[in-house]
Amino acid sequence: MTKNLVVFDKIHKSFGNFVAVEEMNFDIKEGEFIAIMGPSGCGKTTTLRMLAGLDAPSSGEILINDQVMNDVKPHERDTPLVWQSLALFPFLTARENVEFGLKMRGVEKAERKKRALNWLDKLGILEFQDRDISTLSGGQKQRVALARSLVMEPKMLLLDEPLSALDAHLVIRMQSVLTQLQKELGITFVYVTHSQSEAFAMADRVVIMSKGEIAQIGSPRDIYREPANQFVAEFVGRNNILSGTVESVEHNRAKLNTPSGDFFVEVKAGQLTERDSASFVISADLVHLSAGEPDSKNTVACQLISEEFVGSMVTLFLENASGHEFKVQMQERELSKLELDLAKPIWLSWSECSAHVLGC
Amino acid sequence: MKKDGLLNVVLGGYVVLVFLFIFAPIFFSIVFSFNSQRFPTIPLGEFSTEWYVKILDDPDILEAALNSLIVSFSTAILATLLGFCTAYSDFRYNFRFKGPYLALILLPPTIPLIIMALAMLAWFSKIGISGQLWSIVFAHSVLTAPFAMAIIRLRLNQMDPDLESAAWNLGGTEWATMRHVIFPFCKPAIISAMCLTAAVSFDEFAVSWFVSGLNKTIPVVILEIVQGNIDPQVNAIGTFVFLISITLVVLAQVFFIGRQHKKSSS
Amino acid sequence: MTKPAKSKSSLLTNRRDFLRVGGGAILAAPFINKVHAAPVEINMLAWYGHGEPDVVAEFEAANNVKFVPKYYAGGDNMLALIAQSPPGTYDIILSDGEFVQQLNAAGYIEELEPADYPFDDMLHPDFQQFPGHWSDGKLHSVILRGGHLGVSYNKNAITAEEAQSYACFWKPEIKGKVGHFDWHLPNLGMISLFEGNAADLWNLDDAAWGAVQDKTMSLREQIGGFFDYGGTFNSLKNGEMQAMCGIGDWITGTLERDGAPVASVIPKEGGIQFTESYCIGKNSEKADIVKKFMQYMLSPAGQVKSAQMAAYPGFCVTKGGRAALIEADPKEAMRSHQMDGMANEPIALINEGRIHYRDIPTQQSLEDWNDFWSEYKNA
Amino acid sequence: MPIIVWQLAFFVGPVLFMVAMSFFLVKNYRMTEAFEFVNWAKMFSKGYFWSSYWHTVWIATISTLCAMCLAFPAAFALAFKASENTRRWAIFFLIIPFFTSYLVRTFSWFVILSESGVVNAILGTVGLGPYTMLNTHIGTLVGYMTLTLPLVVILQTVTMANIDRTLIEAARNLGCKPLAVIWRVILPLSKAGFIIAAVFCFILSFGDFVAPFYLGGSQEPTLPILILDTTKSGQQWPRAAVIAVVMMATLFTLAFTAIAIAYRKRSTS
Repeated sequence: MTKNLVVFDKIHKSFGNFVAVEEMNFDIKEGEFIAIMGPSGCGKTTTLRMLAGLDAPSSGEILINDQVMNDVKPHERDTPLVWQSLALFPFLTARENVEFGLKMRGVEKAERKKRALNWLDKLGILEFQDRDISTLSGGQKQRVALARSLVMEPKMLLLDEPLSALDAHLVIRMQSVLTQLQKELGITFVYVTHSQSEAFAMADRVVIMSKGEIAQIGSPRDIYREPANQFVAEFVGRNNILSGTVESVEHNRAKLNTPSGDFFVEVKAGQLTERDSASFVISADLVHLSAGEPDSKNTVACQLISEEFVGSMVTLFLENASGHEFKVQMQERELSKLELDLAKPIWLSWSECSAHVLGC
Repeated sequence: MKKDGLLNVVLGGYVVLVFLFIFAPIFFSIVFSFNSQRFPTIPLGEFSTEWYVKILDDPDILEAALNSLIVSFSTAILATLLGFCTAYSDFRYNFRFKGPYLALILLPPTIPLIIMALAMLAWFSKIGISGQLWSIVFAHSVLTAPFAMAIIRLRLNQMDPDLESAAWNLGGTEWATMRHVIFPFCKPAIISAMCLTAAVSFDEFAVSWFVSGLNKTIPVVILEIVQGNIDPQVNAIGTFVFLISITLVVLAQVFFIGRQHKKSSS
Repeated sequence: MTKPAKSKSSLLTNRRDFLRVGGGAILAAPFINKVHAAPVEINMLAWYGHGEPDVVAEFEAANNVKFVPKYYAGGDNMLALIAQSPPGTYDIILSDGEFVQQLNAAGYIEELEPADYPFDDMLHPDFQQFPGHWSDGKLHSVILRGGHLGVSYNKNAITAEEAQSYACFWKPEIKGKVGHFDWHLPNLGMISLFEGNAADLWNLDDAAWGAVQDKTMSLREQIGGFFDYGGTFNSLKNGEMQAMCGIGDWITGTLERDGAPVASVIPKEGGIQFTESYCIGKNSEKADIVKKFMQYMLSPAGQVKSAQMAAYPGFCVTKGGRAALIEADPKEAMRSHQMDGMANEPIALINEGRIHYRDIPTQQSLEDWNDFWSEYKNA
Repeated sequence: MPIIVWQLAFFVGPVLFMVAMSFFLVKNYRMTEAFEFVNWAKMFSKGYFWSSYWHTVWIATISTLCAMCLAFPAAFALAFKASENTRRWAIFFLIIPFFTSYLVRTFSWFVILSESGVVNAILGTVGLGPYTMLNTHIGTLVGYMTLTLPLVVILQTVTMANIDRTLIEAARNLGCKPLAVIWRVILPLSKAGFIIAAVFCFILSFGDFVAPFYLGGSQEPTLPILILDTTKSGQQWPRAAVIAVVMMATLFTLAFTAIAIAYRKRSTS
């Protein structure tokens, strides 16, 4: 395993009575692309700002390269940040913006210019070097902001929802620009976002935060398939969550009584015992549909409520007799192959190994 | 529709009347400055540049003009500095007693100048700094700082608060950030503020008259001529003052409003 | 104690007042010193106009000197300015006659050599021995000029006969057209004269003071405004005011020269005189050249300059001066009645006892007069 | 904070010292520090002080009403009828007078309004006049308008120009007649701005000595003239301070009341 670049050790941060970050412990490895994700107000930006030294932790320690950073001033750190607002200096040209950090570090003029032009070139905006910031397009500004941070040749780049102001198609382009850059440079990216797709598309590891606490840390796949708790399960999207009481546990297999019926799930040894309340989650894309009642366990009869098409994918929203909502996601092509009569009841089913029991 | 058109004409005419009222005294003062009569009446006397020759020949008036320039220039710098610091601390920090603190800066214009003049001369005499050019500068800086503060504060409002953090983040110390980010950003407002405070100071007479001692400024000379040996030199001086002030206002306008206009239209 | 330029000060005075209040205030050495170079500079402290080119330019050119005037606006203003400046700041001081005594008592002025000045040539014995100019047989000041205050009026509204009495201010036709010079002393002094107090005009018992107040109040509805020097000038010139109480030839004379139909006369009840005198500042390093200047101003040529002074006129005090004025500028001499045997000839008026040197109230305090004046204005 | 020290030294210091000075005594033309109420007792017992006070309040109120009413149609036209560009230029021209000498402008009125002046010359050609305007309340008011009208027009224009146009359109759409729009929509929305304009107008008129002195002939002296008169007569600075403190108290009371009204939230009734 590569070494830890950053360590958050029992970090706590509050603004007056408001607790922004509650005792947080996690590490960032050298060279990884880590995304911090969560709904607005979950403390993700505060975490990033503490890393940059713009906010000071109320208690606990932040270590970068094994060095305690709590009292290091922002300008003494090597943690350039790409801002949500971009925060480009409107009174400077594109190139002057890129040179700014070098100027602050006392790099001499010719060298500054050389390095700035190099980065503007790398990001494909060399021709705009002498333009006023206000005359650039959103994507161009984005690249200036990136260049401005990267020209500092940092070990770690912080990004605070940098793509949130861009059009959808530009977001996809920039995502690939960012991942490529990160691979090429081999530096650590700490990327804050509220967008699941951005985080999952780019990050090696994702930190999900909720109300100032870390809800789960893991690879995008882990988080998607094995959400640690209900919050994560709900936050990452198209999941069906069922809660009930454990009736029996046999051979890593538990039977749950829920208002929608009885279901079997795979459990690890000792994870659940009888009469526990428990929830489990089935990803919407792991649910099968059939017109007649399938010959298996874990089935529910539902009525279709609505459908939603995104490109070739379709999501069906269904409801069973007890009023619980289910989501099913599949390729539109597959759906039409099933030749369902959407007006009649539809049967849902899933294999017990695709169900994932949530922690409490 | 037709009624609306008539209304517009009437309103337009009214606006012209208001402007006539406002500009009549300025216009006539320029006219009188070229009039040969010592006490201008209608009909006017002959065209004459006598009064201009007189003021340009008068070392007292030239001295006063020099004093005025020194005072208004120093005031502009001091008041703008004060205004900038207040505006910035209001923008950046939150602290207890911020209300009273801001009131301290912003209240002076609500007190009549004659009262400020009285109070300032009394106080300055008490602490032993009255009767010098600097006394006027101190007094004016207090009186005009609120204008500077207002202009600069408006400009800071337009600034992305992340800009400052961004500069720190890129290795700028607090001072470097001030110098390379805040100042450049506020530059148009700072120049406007300097022009406006200079112009206000250049025209202020009540406080100058009280605290200046023997160091007269131009408005004090005007006041003394109006009070004393009245003659159209006043108009000639007034015309000069008008030109200087107008230049300053236009500069302020070009730098502030003009700048914004360009930004918003691009 | 009426005096032109003092009156002109009206609003000005408060600045000076405060300079005095702030006793410790150090006035910067006159800033102007740096502006002019080459010639020897002579610092002059005077009423407005006395250091202007029309008076001093000729002397300056002939002697390669430069006058640096500081104008004050009242006798106590003058004292304050001297007190607040380092000794020797002012080389020449033009003072009101009655303030010389105080200048001398405070040690602000040098002793003069009587033989240097043309005392034999004075038009009136009072001018040779003016009160306060001499003490213990030593001379400290020489009188330069003077002026009289009486009825000032517009010839189109008031006839010369009517102007022979202060009663003309009550003339019904000029209701709302009578102005006051906004200072209580000359105004109340005139009313006191009108009340028949004559030589006792400043020395009023309660009854007489009450009568003066009543008489003044009866004038209130005639009054169209209260003016400082500039306002007095302007409103007489443009006809806003047809008569003015509290002034004299020092204002109407200037207007007359400009062609306005105005005049001042000393009415039968009597008038008030202001007097202006030169002193040499204590420890002046330029006493010699200042002495030369004073001799020049008392010479016939200088007296003409003084009489013709643009700021405000004043009559000549020497016989030689008067003769020179009659020759050089008969028009001004005529206008100001400075020809022997003319009606209202200033020296004759003094001899007739119709002129009273100015003073302050003796039985009341100045404050009482002031308060009454404020009430009067608000009535 | 150096700013606080600065303001304390050069703003609070003078004002407090003036308050203190109102308790000083004057002996032999010299001010001596003391704590006596004689100046207050003296001023408050004088009829002329109170008549000056009420006269000043009265004429400043008239001045405020005049300025607000005279400015409104012009501001209305500039705010709603003029283009953005015209408005910018208009405001620019309205700023100019602030930077020309008020004294010179007053002196100019002196000549314009006199009986042989411009206005009477024009009226004379149609057989009217001459009218006496100087040394009357008309003269004083003309002076006050010179001082305040540009500011009031600017403040009113800016206030009204900032009103959301859709609110006016909505009112028209709901059947509101034009005059009713002014009364029921525009004025309520401009309340704060208008009150501030009025307060400034009042403060300027209340504290100005130039207009009532030079154009009003000191007929019924206002408080600022009384201050000047008091300072020049017998070193009565403490009494001038009494007048000044009374003026400040009046203005502060007025300003705070007005601001409270301007920003009062409607109670939920």
